[in-house]
Amino acid sequence: MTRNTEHVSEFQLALRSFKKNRLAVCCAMILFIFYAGAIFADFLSPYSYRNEDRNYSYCPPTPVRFFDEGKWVGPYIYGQTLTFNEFYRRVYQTDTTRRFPVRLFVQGDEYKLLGLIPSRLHLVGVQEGARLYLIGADSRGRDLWSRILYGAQISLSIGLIGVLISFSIGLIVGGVAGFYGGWIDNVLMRLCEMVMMVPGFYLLLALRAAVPDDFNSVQIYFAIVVILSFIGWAGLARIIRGMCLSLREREYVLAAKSLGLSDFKIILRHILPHTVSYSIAAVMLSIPGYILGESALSLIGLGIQDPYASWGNLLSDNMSIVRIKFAPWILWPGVFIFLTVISFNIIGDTLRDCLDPMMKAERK
Amino acid sequence: MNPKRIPNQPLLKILQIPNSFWGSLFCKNIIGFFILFLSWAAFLPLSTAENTHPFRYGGKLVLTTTSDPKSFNEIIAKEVSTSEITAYLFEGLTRVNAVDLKVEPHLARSWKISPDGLTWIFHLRRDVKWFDGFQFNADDVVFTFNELIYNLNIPTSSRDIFTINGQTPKVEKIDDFTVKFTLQSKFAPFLWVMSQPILPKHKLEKTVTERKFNFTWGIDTDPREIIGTGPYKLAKYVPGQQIILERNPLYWRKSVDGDQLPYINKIIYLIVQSADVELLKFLEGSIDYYVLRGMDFSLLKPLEKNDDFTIYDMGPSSSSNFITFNLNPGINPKTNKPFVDPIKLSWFSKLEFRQAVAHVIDKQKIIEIVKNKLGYPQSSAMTEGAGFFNNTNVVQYDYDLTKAKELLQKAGFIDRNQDGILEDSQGHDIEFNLYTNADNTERVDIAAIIRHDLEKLGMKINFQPLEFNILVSKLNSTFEWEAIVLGLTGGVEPHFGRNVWASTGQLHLWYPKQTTPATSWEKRLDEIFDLGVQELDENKRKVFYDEFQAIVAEKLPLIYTVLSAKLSAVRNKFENLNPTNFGGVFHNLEEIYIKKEYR
Amino acid sequence: MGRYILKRLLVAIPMVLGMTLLTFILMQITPGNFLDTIRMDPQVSEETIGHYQKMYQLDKPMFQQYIHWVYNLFHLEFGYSFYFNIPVAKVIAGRLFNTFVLSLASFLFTWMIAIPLGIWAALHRNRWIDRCIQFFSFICLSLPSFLLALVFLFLASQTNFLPLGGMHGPDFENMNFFVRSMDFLKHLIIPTLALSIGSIAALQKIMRGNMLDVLSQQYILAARAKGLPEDRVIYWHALRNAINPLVTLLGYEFSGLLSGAALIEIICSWPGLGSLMLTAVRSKDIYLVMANMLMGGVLFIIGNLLADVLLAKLDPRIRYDKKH
Amino acid sequence: MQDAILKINHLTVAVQEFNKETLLVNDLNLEIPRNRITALVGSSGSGKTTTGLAILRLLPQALYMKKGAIVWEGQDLMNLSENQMRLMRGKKIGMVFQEPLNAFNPVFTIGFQIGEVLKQHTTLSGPKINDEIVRLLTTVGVDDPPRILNSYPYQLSGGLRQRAMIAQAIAASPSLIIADEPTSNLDVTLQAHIMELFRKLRDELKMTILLISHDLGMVVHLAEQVAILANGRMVESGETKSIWQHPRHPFTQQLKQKMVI
Repeated sequence: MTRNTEHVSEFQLALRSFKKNRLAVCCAMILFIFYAGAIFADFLSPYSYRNEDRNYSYCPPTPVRFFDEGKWVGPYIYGQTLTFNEFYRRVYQTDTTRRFPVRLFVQGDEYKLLGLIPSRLHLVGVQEGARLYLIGADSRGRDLWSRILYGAQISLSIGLIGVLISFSIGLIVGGVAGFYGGWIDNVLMRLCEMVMMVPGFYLLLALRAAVPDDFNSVQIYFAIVVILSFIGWAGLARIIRGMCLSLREREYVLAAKSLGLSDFKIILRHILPHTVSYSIAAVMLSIPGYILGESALSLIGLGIQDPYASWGNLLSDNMSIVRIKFAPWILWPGVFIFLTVISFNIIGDTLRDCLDPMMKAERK
Repeated sequence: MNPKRIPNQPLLKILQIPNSFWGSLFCKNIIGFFILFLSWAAFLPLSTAENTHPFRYGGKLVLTTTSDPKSFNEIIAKEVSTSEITAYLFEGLTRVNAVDLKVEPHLARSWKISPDGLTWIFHLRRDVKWFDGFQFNADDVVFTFNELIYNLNIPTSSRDIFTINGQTPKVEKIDDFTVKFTLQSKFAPFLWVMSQPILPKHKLEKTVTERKFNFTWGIDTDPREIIGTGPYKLAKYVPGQQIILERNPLYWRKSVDGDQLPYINKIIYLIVQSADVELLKFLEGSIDYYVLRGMDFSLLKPLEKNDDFTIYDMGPSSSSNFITFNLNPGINPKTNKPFVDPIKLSWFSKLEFRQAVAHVIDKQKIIEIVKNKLGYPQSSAMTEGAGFFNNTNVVQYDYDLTKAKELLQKAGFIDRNQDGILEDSQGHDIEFNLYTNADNTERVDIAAIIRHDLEKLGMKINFQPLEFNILVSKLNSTFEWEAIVLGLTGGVEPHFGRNVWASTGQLHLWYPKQTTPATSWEKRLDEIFDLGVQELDENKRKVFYDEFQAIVAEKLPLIYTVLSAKLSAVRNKFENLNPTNFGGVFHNLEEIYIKKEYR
Repeated sequence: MGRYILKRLLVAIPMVLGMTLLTFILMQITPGNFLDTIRMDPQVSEETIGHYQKMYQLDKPMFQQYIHWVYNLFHLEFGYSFYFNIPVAKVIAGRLFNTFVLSLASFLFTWMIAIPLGIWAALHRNRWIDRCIQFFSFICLSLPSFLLALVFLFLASQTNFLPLGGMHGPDFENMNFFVRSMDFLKHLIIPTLALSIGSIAALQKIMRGNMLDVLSQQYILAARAKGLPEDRVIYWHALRNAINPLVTLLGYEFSGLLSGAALIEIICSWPGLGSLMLTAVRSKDIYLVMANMLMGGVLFIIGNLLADVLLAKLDPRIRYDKKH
Repeated sequence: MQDAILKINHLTVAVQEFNKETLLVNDLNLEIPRNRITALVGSSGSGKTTTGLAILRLLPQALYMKKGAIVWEGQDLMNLSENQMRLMRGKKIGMVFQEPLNAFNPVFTIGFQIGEVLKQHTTLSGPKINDEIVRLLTTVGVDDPPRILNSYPYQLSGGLRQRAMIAQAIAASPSLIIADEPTSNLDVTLQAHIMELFRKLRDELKMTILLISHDLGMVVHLAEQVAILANGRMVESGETKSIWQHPRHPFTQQLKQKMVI
């Protein structure tokens, strides 16, 4: 896509002012770490997301010790057994008779790294006989830390793919409506209004219920992404259409028309690039909507199904005050959701401020 | 079978008022009220003449429900949210005593049965009045049956209960207070089903003639229009918030020591959809009763003393959880493909396969993990709560992986290529789908534990929790499923399970609506259910139903897992409480009164 | 202007009907229907389910049911709710006021705090107070509202200062009017807070952005050059222009007035249309869902129309009679 | 030199960008004679508009006065309190902007915006204000004042808007008018009219005008005195005729050629 050089330098300018904002940079770091964690989830997590052991249900985080009577022995943990006190509350007794060393690069559950390379290598692990729970276990004794890493694969990608779909639809519909105007514009805009008219949540429910029942969990995942993006595109289309309407009268667009370029090329090459600055900021600000959308769906049981993990269904499985009182570590997925959402918000906002001058140039 | 903690109320215990009680806001109102009450009682003459214990009257009971009632029309609406309320408003000719599970007289003073067991004569009480003062008599009974229950353009499940192999009993009025029921075939649980509530003829006759009955007594009706004979009448319904019931001053029943019942003035049902909010309300003291989930026990038990409430354990609940395999050999007419892959059908039909699965269900561990140790293993079809008809000596399957492997080996399921997955004699890997309903988190956990153990056995399971609607359409219309973990609400009267156990029943889950019984033991079950219902002698009936439970335990069409414990926490403000497994805590609500200091 | 409004309304009718058709098709093609729960009750026989089917006209082909519904629509007959067996209009009427009050409360609470906060933040741009408002609003923006509601309820239970959900105290009918309204307001606090915190943060950010945009315009400099006092420059010249883009938001908020927030209503057991709609959609109570969608659609049209008319009043540059 | 209404001594204005300070106006000294038109000419970015804004103490936030004084009738404006300075704006010094469409508030009528100045700085009220606005509009050559009075800025043509802007500037009969490129957005014929209007303001209303422009040729017929600015420094100043006949500074010659072609 050819873009006039003057434009590129503005991006560099925007990048420079983005770097100036320390808060935005540290949010970018957080997101980078999360996405890296998601990609290498299989390797980083001590157990696979399906590995369960019912003798460790709601087992608290296992304390990792380094010293044994003052001597440095290297990281190790003790075995734990589940007992119930007189109020039938889970109490874990640690038997200090045997030590289980915590080793790095251990052979563990089998997986396919990035879906391609089969391997059994895990960053950290403990051999049989004891279970290492860095931040505790869920009701079926599955390691919450591993499931958060796997959940990141779903929750973080839902946002990206969803935004990709809804923005491509939004840009095309907005571009076409803005460029052609007339009855096409009218029809497309009424269609947008129709989609915006339905309260998002109920459209979500109705569409989710329309998903055929024999879908396996990955298909359900894509169905949820498509549904969430189906709700998102209408708002964007209207704004892009507004911008295109004003861009259409620009001289260079008329010049391009006179040169006989096809309408579609004109839209793609000359009009839409100018909406890029607005779109980048809008993209960042709408990703949280998808992540929160997925967790709302999980709360009412329509999100990602067991045994797969997503931050939404991890949080909503235990959304009860009694659980939180006795096993507070199950709130960790909520913390990760919050950090991701706030990072996207801050980055999106800073981007909008940095790209502002360019947008003003667009708008004049 | 009585619960562990019947509260003995020595006088001393009443005076032991816990200290946190004094500080709470609740108590400040009570002291103010108490002084007011003393001054009031001193001057006012007693309201009704012959009450011997005036101080027992008054006070209110605050309960919760999760959803709005569907309507107040007991014939049309049978959901729990509705029947919970209509149970106070309407009464039947007979009533089941919740303590000894025997049928006892209610609106009918007494009854007589003809020698051939087909004709029943009921003598009605003469002292029963409707809320609006009209006299209750035989016309109301005849109207309820002939005009409402047997009326074909009123869809009601009551008609199914009274349809005994295709015919409904004839109902005739002998005189104002006597009614004759003539059956075409003997029906043992007849007295049991005669607890069917009777509705007022003078109030509803017009709506039936104008064909408007299906839409009468909906939630938009003025509470004063709802007329019944029960201990409480409807005072106010605020959509989405609360239902208030008031004491029926004309109620006919007297207590053992001559008091006009009921004692409690007002019952308030708060509509609270979130279980957590309900728990917080109970801890805060604004509601008097809370049904415990498994995990709540460890939170509430320590607070029992200073928060002034008691937790009653009423034994196992009657709603079962089981795993069942699809044995339906039929062909799907739309796709003319078999409902179940014939190879898998051959596995599921082998008894050893099902027995092996039964041995893999670790009931103790499930109770511990899923029910927080508050649950009971289930092995026979009639639960312990069914009392008389519960047959305990049926085949038991203890958790034993090696025994399970032996059974599978005997049936030809061996892991020939050592890939960790068993193959059948033709060499197909044992792999099937396992479904359950996603919204019941406890059942999802049970299914996951079973799946984990089956995989240890060498079977590959695709576990998939589904939306409830989708699951039901698979069970009832498409029949395309292989294994399902599901549950059904049990009961005390075995005949009510006929739709599940008779081969023609539409809830005969593993192979519903069979034209002819597919197996010999299903044929035997049909006979048992036909004979059992005719046998009027309780002990002879028990022989039939014991055999039924033995067959089910042996042939394992449904492989039972665990039952949860019925636990409720009740504020220490009531006297005469007598919690039972069948009736729960407030089955004798008319006789329960509130201690003075709590009113 | 009148001609424009008429044209907009005429266009709206096919749109609203199109939307209800979309919902109707979605409800019908999905597996399972209202009678599933009854099917699972062991004591209900096949032909009784057939009777229920006939009573709810579920046995008729899909399009006939829709045409029948639209035909009734013109007689202002919205059909019967399967669950409640009474006209759908009555079911909705019972809860309309509750959702209206909650949405109105959260709307007023949001706008009355977000607008001044936005202006104030814009005027003190990049000072520490502005930075801390921005950071705090990021946090509020990222907290899911259902989590907030649960936290508030938990705090309320510990401090029993605020009631735990619901709309009234237990025996509210024998309170006098004043005590009853105080009690009602106390119940209103938690759901309103949970609903508004997120939108306050969002609206404040928009207001601040608009205000900064306007303050950098030439006519503000000109107003100062005319020697006008600072307050007049800010609250007359700047604010008058910064408010305009928010009017379209006003239209959108108006349409949300009656759709209610399902999750908050469930958690705070607030008997509104949101929770009613959620159970209706899940139990496939078709005509109750359709009526709700219809009302949501009509309000959306009216809301946007009002916003456009108001915008034309506020901003003379926008004229609707001439072609765009 | 007749007595000067305004003396600018060593005016220096700077801006802080990426921890680097750049000077927009560097040590400017200028005296504006009473009842004369003084032209401040320079290419864009030469600091001429900044000087105008500095006089009214309306510099944008990022800019600040490093040093220098602006003496008005013997008093340094820098020492005035914000309130005292505010009273000066509009009453003593009026300003005309380059692009009237942006300088008028789009949502208020012309009448309202001019009326504001009168309400603020004069004791007129009620119908008298309207009459005064009509009078002002006629003085600036508007032929149908009542229509203009009730119309919005976007409804007027470029020329009319500029005349309304000038009417607003002279509403409180200030002594000095600062006109920042008043004509650069207009076509040639309108430019002549506006120039004619400024001449009328000087001669009939005895006003002093500081004319900021980049077009030397246009101001040469009007301004008695001219000062040439190049990137913040004053390179040349004096009588217009002497500067025009033999410009000393190469930059001024350049400006002259540009005008000739």
